[in-house]
Amino acid sequence: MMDKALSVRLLRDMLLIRKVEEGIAERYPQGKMRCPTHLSIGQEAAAVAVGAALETADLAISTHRAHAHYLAKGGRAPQMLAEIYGKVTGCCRGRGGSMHLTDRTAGFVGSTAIVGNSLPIGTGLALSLQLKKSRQIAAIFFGDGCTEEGAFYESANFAIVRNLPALFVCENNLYSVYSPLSVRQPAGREIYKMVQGLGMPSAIVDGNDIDAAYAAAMAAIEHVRSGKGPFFLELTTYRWREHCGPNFDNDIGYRTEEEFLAWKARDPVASYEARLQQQGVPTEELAALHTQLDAEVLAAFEFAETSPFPDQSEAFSDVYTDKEVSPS
Amino acid sequence: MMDKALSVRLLRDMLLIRKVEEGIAERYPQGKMRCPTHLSIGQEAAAVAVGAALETADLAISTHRAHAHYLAKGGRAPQMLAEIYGKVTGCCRGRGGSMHLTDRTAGFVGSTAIVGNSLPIGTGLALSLQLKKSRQIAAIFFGDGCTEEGAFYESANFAIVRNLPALFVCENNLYSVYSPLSVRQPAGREIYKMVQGLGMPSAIVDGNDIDAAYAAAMAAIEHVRSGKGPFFLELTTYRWREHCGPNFDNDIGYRTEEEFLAWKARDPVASYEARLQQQGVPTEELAALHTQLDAEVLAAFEFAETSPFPDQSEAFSDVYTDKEVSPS
Amino acid sequence: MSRQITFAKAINECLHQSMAEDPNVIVYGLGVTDPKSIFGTTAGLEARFGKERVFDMPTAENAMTGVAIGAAIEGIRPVMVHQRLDFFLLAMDQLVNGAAKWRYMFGGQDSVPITIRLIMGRGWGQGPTHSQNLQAWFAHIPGLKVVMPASAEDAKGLLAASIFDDDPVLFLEHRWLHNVHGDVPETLNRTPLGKARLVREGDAVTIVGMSYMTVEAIRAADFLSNLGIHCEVLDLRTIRPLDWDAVFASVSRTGRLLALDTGHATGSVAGEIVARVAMECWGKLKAAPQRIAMPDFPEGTSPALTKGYHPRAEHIVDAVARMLGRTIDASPLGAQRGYPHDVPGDWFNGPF
Amino acid sequence: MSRQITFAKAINECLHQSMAEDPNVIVYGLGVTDPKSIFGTTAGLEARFGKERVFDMPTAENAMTGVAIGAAIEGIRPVMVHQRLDFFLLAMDQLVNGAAKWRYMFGGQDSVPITIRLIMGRGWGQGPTHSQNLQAWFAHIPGLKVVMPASAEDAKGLLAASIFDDDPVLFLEHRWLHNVHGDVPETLNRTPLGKARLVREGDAVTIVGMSYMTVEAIRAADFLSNLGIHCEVLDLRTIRPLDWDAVFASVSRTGRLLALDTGHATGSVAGEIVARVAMECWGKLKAAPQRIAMPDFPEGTSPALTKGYHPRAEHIVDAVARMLGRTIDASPLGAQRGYPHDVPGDWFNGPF
Ligand SMILES: Cc1ncc(C[n+]2csc(CCOP(=O)(O)OP(=O)(O)O)c2C)c(N)n1
Ligand SMILES: Cc1ncc(C[n+]2csc(CCOP(=O)(O)OP(=O)(O)O)c2C)c(N)n1
Ligand SMILES: [Mg+2]
Ligand SMILES: [Mg+2]
Repeated sequence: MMDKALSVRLLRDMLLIRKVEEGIAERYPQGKMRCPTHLSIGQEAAAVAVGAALETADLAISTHRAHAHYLAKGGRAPQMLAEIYGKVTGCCRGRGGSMHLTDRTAGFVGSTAIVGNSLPIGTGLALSLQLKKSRQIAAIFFGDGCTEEGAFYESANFAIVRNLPALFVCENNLYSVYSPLSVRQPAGREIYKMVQGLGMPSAIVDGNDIDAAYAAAMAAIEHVRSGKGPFFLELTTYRWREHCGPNFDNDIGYRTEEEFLAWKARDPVASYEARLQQQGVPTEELAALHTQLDAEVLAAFEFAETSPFPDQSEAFSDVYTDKEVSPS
Repeated sequence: MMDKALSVRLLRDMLLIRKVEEGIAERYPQGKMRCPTHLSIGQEAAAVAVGAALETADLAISTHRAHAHYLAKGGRAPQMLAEIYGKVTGCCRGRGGSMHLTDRTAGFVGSTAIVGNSLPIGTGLALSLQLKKSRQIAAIFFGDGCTEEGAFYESANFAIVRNLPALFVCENNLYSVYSPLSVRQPAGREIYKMVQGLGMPSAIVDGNDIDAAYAAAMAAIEHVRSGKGPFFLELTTYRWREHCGPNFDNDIGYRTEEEFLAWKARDPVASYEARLQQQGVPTEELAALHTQLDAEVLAAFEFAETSPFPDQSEAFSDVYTDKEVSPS
Repeated sequence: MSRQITFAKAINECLHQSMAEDPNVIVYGLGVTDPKSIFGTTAGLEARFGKERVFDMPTAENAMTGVAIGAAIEGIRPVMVHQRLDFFLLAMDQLVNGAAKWRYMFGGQDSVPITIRLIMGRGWGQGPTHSQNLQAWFAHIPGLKVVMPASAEDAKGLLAASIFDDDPVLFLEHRWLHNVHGDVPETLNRTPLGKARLVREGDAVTIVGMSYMTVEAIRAADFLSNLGIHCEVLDLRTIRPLDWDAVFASVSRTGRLLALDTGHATGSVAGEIVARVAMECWGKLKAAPQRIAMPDFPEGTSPALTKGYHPRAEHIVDAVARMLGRTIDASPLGAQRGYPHDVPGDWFNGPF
Repeated sequence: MSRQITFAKAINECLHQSMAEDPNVIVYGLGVTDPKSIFGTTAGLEARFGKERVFDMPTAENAMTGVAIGAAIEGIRPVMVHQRLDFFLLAMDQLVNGAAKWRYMFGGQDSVPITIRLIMGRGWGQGPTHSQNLQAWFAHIPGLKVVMPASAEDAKGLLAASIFDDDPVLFLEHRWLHNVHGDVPETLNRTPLGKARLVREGDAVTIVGMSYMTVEAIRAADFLSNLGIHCEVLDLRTIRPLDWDAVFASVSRTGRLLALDTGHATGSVAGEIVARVAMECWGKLKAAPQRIAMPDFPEGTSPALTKGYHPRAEHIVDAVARMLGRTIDASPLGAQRGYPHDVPGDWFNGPF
């Protein structure tokens, strides 16, 4: 067993994500969260492994599916939920919604909604850190589909050429929306090996096994932080629910119920909780953790639901930094 | 020695390119060829190896540096020169200039002036051939710099996924304008190996050795034509003159005179001519070839110089196929 | 024969019939073969026409546009689709340096008959990068054609014309139109590109609309009509080529122009229309020409931010009233709508 | 103190001084460190400021734009340069979905202080894809600033303002201006973005220019001045923000507008200016507003095709004459030019 405090922290972070997202799934049909929302349920270990291995001062950036990365990096749940509810207390004051999260206090710089779009930006974060001779690194979270964009290739190439402190974190969940890898990438491709071919060291790890993933993330981060340049970490995992929205959709035909069940049996959160229990973490401690997190999550939803909406005038500001500039 | 007729044909094609381009270099300072012009002098073998190995019905597409590819594929020299002179008899009626060449009778579809731009288009040509169940293939010529564009990566990926009959022909001449590989690509990268990592079979060959290059091209084309999918052929070579324009520029500081001289000593054309002579091709036959080509090239320049310019009204047509459509 | 079907169904039908008519028509794009089939518009195509002609693709918008160009040069008629216009920004090199210029640049010998379907989102949290209406960009580029249907019938007829047009066509589908019903002929007819549709006749003001703004224009015109104010509503259908003759003729009759746009005001197509009318119909104008377009701000995600953001029929009525120097209470128009401001109707419940 | 230097030299000087002033300023782009140093504009930077702050890059325009955004968010002020605007079409996703919207989209907390220098070619065989002037695109996007200097002095002052501006700025350099000389202050002053420059005062017609078209406007105005016709020439300097107050004020004085543009007419910035003036200055206009811009065709490569393609001072004189109902022979203007039509002057002998 790893250090117990660490293990409990990892479990806690995964549980927080799970509970927040189950909370979203439960409430989404109420129609109060009016924005496209991509849940990471089933993928929590990948996010937490990297998020926990990073330091708070490290920077991170992500994609449309960013809740888990934001929370794992230390982003505040109430502000995230308020954002999804479109409230002025949201991390973007309601301007961005679920796909645009930011918490600068936690080093979570942002997430964007265009596939591949945040990869060059994350690479630029790394460039700024290098220029400032900082020991911080920049972590760039993305999915398997992102690696099909030219932006990925160009970012990776530049990061290698300039030896940037960038950690590329690829969560391979086998699908891009409803499209399997087979219609998008060469048969038999192993993404992390392809990246080695580009000249970037890489590794692959079971993204549903938090201990293994955390160890891999620590090694990857150590590589990057020590000035050896960028590193690519692929984490295999699986999204349980539909691409966008709260439902299960194994019935609509793009994947099988069996495939889903096989992955669900490898629930990264429940399996880890069971492992910790086995390894001697007292049941009461775990129960207390649940109670505490449930309260925290409930309070976060409460915050989001009761926060005010932005004033309509907020639709018409902040396009330019200089307030004097007339936007038209 | 290869088949003699073939060898003489290869020499002839290289000599034609060399003579045409030396002719351009000589006349360029007169200011009558008023468009950016990128010469391939020093790189003829790479173009001819592939051009000669392709069938006329095969399609080809290229970049800003396209003269050699156009001629090697069988494009007509007079129409190319007329295009460079901006004449209405040019292959694009003067609209495109040196960077936009086309000769559909020779299967040379086009060349474009934006780095990487013609790669996806060539991939689309291959898609059309596959859809038509044709035995033709599409050859895509480009430089080492092009492989830095996301468009290259995306094209290669799609060509592999759909098993397209596309031959990717990369002339690695070490530079992109005045930029050496070191500021653009990871140290130690071997482009053809990187491409294998993407999942496309590839090979590398000395692009200044026409026999070796031709054999490699034949093997690559056989692979593609037989339905095994795309292939990537890297040819190492060197451009003698400045990136754009007629002059030598080893003095300006981005590369050394020694480097240039070492490559010049490996002149693909002169060395091949010497080899053929050694191998018994009669001196008179070679002399006759020169005489004939000189006359051909002179006639081509004559054609270009004496052809009329397009009427000014041609600036204002052909934006839409449908002549009824008002363009504004 | 015609019957009532939706805009989305009309597109689907057009694709089926076009593919049946011409074996060179192919359809591809992210999700065209998935269970959601691009809001139903590509349903059944793969099953009927096979995996060679109908296929999903890598997330690689730039190269896949070039692939369409290359195939088109060699006789294929690709129809590519993007679930949001915003994604297509990755492909501007291929579109503008390639497709738009190919024919001109190579001396007029090859055509590039591609059709690119772009869906434009609005409301319900689409937010800054899933809601852009950049038709002004495309309309600025010589060599491109830009189609913006407003009705189910036009969706079918204009898409057919686009697919069989020999030049690159951007076919812009407003997401708020996919469920609009209309009389659509069962046969595959090609509605000519470049001919506007006179939707309402009138003498008061010429209202020029496109895509979803035509729907709002009709609501406004019908409301005004009940008050005895008859506006002419012209649905542009295509914004390049744009039917200037129809615009000028109408303005010559009414003496007043109100140009609508689904895009940001500054640099909008509506602005171009105002400019041309000012330049060409100077002597005929009785009042300053006007336009109504989206604000010069991104669309926010929160419903609170879209509430006052999009101009609607009420604003059109207000503008017409101002141009005529009258006072009209347009508020009943807003009150009529029985669903939230951020959806096109009851049928839409997110997420895309 | 000021002295005569070229536009290109002014840019170089501005980069040197800006980098010296602020260690967060970095400069990169294809060729910035090569012997030609982007027409001399980046000369000496690498030697003086080092390889970390001044560097060449892979041919990867899209990602490299995102790199600038990321660095800018974290306090760097990147200056990126492209030898042709046309190459930058690869980066529209990063520009429009990223840079332009970042501040708005993330609730106003982070700024993106990037400056992107784009050079626009013309004539001497630049052809369809090395000659585009797409300022209308950029000016249509909320969140972007668009700068188009016309003089050496402004090249320096506006570039300084751009670099130290906290928002994304597109700095458009017309290739025909790089050798223009002007009085340029030695010190680094920031010329405010959004303030037009009154270049000639007059009462006949307001001529609004930008970038190279201001040069032609001045030629025309001076020619007309000799005939007793005094036009007001307004150099916009920046087209977003655009100094509407100055435009409206001038048109209010003259009652006549001639808007010039270096881009294609349809959907041009000049069109937007015509539209706004028609909407806002209706009562002040004495004649239909007019515009002169590039034709709605790509620029051909052959000198024969560019001969009648670009509007010049003669055409401005003709338009002014028409607006005033006079007949003026503008041909002396053409005859004055002692060099071919496809170059800006004797100094230019290709290829770029
Ligand atoms: C450029 C672009 N193309 C398409 C989309 C639509 N889209 C949104 S999410 C997504 C899937 C991306 O898959 P992946 O990167 O594997 O992430 P996952 O959803 O599996 O986490 C797609 C295609 C988009 N947002 N941007
Ligand atoms: C997108 C784009 N970026 C930059 C340029 C400028 N440019 C023209 S040719 C060239 C060099 C390309 O190098 P490579 O592909 O190796 O071809 P080579 O010139 O060596 O044959 C560059 C950068 C361009 N035309 N297009
Ligand atoms: Mg995925
Ligand atoms: Mg090269």
